[in-house]
Amino acid sequence: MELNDLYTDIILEHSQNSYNKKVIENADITELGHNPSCGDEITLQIKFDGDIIKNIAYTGHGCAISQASASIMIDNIKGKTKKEALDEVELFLKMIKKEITDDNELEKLNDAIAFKNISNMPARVKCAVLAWHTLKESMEK
Amino acid sequence: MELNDLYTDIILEHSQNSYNKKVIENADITELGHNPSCGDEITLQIKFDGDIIKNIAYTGHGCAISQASASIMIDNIKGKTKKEALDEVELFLKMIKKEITDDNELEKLNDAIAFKNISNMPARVKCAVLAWHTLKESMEK
Amino acid sequence: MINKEEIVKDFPILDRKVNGKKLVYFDNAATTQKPLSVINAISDYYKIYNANPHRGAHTLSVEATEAYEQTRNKVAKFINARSEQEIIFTKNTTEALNLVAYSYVNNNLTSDDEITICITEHHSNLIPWQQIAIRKGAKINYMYVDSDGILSVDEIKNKITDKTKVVCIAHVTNTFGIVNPVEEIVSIAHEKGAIVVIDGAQSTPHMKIDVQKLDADFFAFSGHKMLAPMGVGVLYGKKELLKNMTPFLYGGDMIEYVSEQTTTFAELPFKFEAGTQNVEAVVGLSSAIDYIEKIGYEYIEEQERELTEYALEKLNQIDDVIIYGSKNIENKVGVISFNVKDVHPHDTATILDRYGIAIRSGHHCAQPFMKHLDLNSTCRISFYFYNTKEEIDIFIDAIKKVRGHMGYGTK
Amino acid sequence: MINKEEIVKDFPILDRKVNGKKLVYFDNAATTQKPLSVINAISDYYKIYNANPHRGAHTLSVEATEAYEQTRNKVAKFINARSEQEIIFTKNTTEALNLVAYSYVNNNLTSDDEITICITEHHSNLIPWQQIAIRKGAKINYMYVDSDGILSVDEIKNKITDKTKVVCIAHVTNTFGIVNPVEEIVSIAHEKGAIVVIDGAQSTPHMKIDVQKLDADFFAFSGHKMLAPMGVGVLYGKKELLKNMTPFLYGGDMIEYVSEQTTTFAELPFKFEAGTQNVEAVVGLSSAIDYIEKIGYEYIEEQERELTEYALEKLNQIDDVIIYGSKNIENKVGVISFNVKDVHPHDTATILDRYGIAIRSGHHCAQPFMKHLDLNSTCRISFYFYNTKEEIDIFIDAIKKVRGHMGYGTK
Ligand SMILES: Cc1ncc(COP(=O)(O)O)c(C=O)c1O
Ligand SMILES: Cc1ncc(COP(=O)(O)O)c(C=O)c1O
Repeated sequence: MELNDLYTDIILEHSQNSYNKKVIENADITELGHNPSCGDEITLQIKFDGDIIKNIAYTGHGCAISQASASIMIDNIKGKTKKEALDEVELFLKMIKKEITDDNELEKLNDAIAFKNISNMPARVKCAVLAWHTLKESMEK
Repeated sequence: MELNDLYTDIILEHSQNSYNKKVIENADITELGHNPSCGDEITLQIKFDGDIIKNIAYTGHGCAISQASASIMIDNIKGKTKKEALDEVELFLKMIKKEITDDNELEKLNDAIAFKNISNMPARVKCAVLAWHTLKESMEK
Repeated sequence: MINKEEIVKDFPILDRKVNGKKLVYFDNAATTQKPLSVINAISDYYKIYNANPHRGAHTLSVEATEAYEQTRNKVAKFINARSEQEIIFTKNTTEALNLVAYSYVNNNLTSDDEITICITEHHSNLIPWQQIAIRKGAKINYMYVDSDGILSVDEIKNKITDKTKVVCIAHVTNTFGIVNPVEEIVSIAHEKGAIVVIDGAQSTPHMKIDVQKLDADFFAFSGHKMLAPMGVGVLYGKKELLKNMTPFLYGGDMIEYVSEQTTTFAELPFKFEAGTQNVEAVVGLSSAIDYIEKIGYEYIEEQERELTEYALEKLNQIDDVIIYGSKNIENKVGVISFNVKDVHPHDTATILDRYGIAIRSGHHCAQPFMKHLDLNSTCRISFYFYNTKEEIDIFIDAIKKVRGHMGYGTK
Repeated sequence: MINKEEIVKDFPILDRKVNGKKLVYFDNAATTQKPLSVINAISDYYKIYNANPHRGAHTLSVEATEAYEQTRNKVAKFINARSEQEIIFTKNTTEALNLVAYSYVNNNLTSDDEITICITEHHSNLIPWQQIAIRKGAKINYMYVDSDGILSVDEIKNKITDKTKVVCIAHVTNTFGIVNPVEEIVSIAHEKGAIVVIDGAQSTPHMKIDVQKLDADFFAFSGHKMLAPMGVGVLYGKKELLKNMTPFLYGGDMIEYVSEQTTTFAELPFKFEAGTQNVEAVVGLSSAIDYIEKIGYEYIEEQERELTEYALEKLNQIDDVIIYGSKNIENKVGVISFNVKDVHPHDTATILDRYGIAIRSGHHCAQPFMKHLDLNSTCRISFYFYNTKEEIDIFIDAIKKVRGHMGYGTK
């Protein structure tokens, strides 16, 4: 994997000063996710409107991969229902594990397809999935 | 080292039904010595007449080397003074460690010279010195 | 068909001369020899991808981590654990058993409770429980065996009581090679609400292990007794139990958050693996498992049965040899304890060594068992699949000369 | 004069390509690479004399025992212990420190007592003491350092009190490579009647250790950080202390007499070595010490000083690199912590890895210290004598490209 395929423009853009990195007032859910081995931390905040994810944002610190992944995930699921969001998390995790490789199926992941080949960099897989796991945990509670 | 040089006639004789293997009534000292790693045990009993080792015997169990060494030691020191006995123990240990190799010096060890080359069999050194260490411990108390 | 000559060639040490004679290695219960594939796996590790695992983003560290974690996975499958989270790497069986004593029993035993163990246990599966019983003021119950080393179901039922919290038992004994009725023990113990710790040091090298079928709560074994390098052991534990246990060794890599006054710990299995782990030995264990799976347990069991039958038959024909323990081959691995009449086992071992034959003599780390059978010390031979009948012939010839060397009859 | 090219050739892994580039290994504080002589010592062990030590009368066992015990002797001389009875083999530094916690501190600490440690400690020299303090209800006192990582004598005097029973301190820190004033700490601690545990994991590979001169009560280090195989560590302890300690791991080989209800334990050092020991790794440690003594600490220190000076100078010239910790070369080994501005250390490590360069990133198992300095994560390079200035040049070139890859300035 070349560095340019890892640190793509999309990933770099989302990792630097993302508009999704902020605090939400009166959030319904606040969930902390972290990778103890490397110290990355992400706090997701979600505000619902009924079953719809009305607003979602993150704070925290970590590498470009974990930060960009959080921001791209937020773009993807904002405005969706819980069920739709969880389906998308599953799809993302299956892409990472190479259980789904068909581009047509992956299309709905939009920019998150940028992480498709992260399994070629085993040390960074944890960074890419941090936000998605955190979202899943927060909704399954 | 050939087996015949280890299991010499002298050693075999002393190791089988030695006349020194018995219990002494009213012993002044009873001292247990053992090799935990192999389970050999020897109990020395000594009866003094003033400073003189009037009677000494052993009981216990162990390999031919440890049994013969005990019996030969007893032959050597019976009737000697404490000091003479301890000197002989030192001489014996120095022979084992190859610190003294001169046959003239070693002459007074009599039959115990049979153990001279035991250091060529590191696994058996502990067996050869058990009785002598036990004697030393008993007298230094 | 597997070719024995080819197998023997896989083990470089078997080519060695000892005292001018070809080495006959019959001390496999103490530690086994290593095939070239394992030795090369170690060298390759240090020549190609040695690094501290779990800690680095760099390639060597990633490769070392993968090799380490893939072996965990392989071990889980090898003993049929539900999940690789149930596999903890230790330095040997002894550490694995002590981990259970410190991290489980220490927190789950009161002075009203009892620990039940068998009198045949190896010191490593005896002293940890004895000492914790002393510390807690709890009672330690011994299950006794008959003179053949056989443990009866009645004895098991008598000694596992309503107060028993922990039962510790060797799957196979290291003295006589007896296969204990562990499935019965587990079912009786579980009925009484006790957990069972199985010491698999002498079974795992010789028979297919299925921890789920055994329903073991904990199961421990050592790599070095099954072709792997020294320095790696395995503790299997049921996830529910491991999860609730306090850590054992504290240090790097087993943590989540550390602050000045408190620490939270990592998930299973990392919670129990503190400090730099022995990746080399784990890599070697992986290669050892490959070797065992290549030749298969069927071959291993068949070879050992043949060797044991042959050796028992030949030894039986010598008047001055006393064999200890059950001779029932159905219930036994390739371990035989014996003595030569009038000759102390250390002398027998020394004499055999002069003929190039490596056997074990002594109390075999089982003093209470020896006392129970009124034995001081015995000789022990133990086979692995690479041993041959020709080696047994050499051994039998030498055994016949032992008494002669000790001055009985002619030399 | 020692030829650097020859030395580099001794380490087969340094010939390896990573991502198409020559490997530049700057993660030596995590673990060092191994010379061929050590790798061969391991192979030879398994090819020629592998056996369970201390247990057999046969030749292989005698040879394994001799190799093991001669290494103990060599280690005692290497760190100038009074006697080889003061040398205990463990699996790593972490186990050595836990041994002291379980077997000494556990029996010598009450809720009135205090343990003093430094905020810079590696988790392995922090959590064992923190957890035992929690268990005992004792207080744990932190000595703080300045932003350069330097511990002042005033701070030492303030934090070692009349209540302090144990002081734990790294000889050299793994984050900034600072040499702590251990002799001062020992003398202040001893005045107050406290014992001192020195974590020598990061000092022993780089400087001549004299435990008598340090007057350390306990001193621990790992083989794998000084050319030796994984799986062996050393705990040095003063004989008077070790003698009175309870054992740690219970099992085979550490006993005298075992009966059903009680056990008496073996003499030092065997009391602390339960189960089958890792003879292979000990044999490798012996070969590693030979290598170090052959090239000499003078050469090691000189090389590391030159490399560190050179790297600091070059890094200093790059505007976007922030260097942490004291740059005073007199007080420091070859460890440099830094960050590239705006770039997370993991990204820096990943980018450098693409250039074949292995560095470490993260909290370096020192979370409380990172918090103390308000750092989340840093990059760390650490040298050993086989590193070269050419490697530093490659590293510096790559560092200059890091920000470009992350979209700052031109790629
Ligand atoms: C200062 C320090 N102490 C202790 C340790 C722990 O050593 P090990 O992981 O070999 O147990 C390390 C290395 O990881 C260290 O750098
Ligand atoms: C039955 C049994 N349990 C436990 C052990 C201890 O294994 P290790 O010495 O590898 O810790 C052994 C071997 O020595 C054994 O035979």
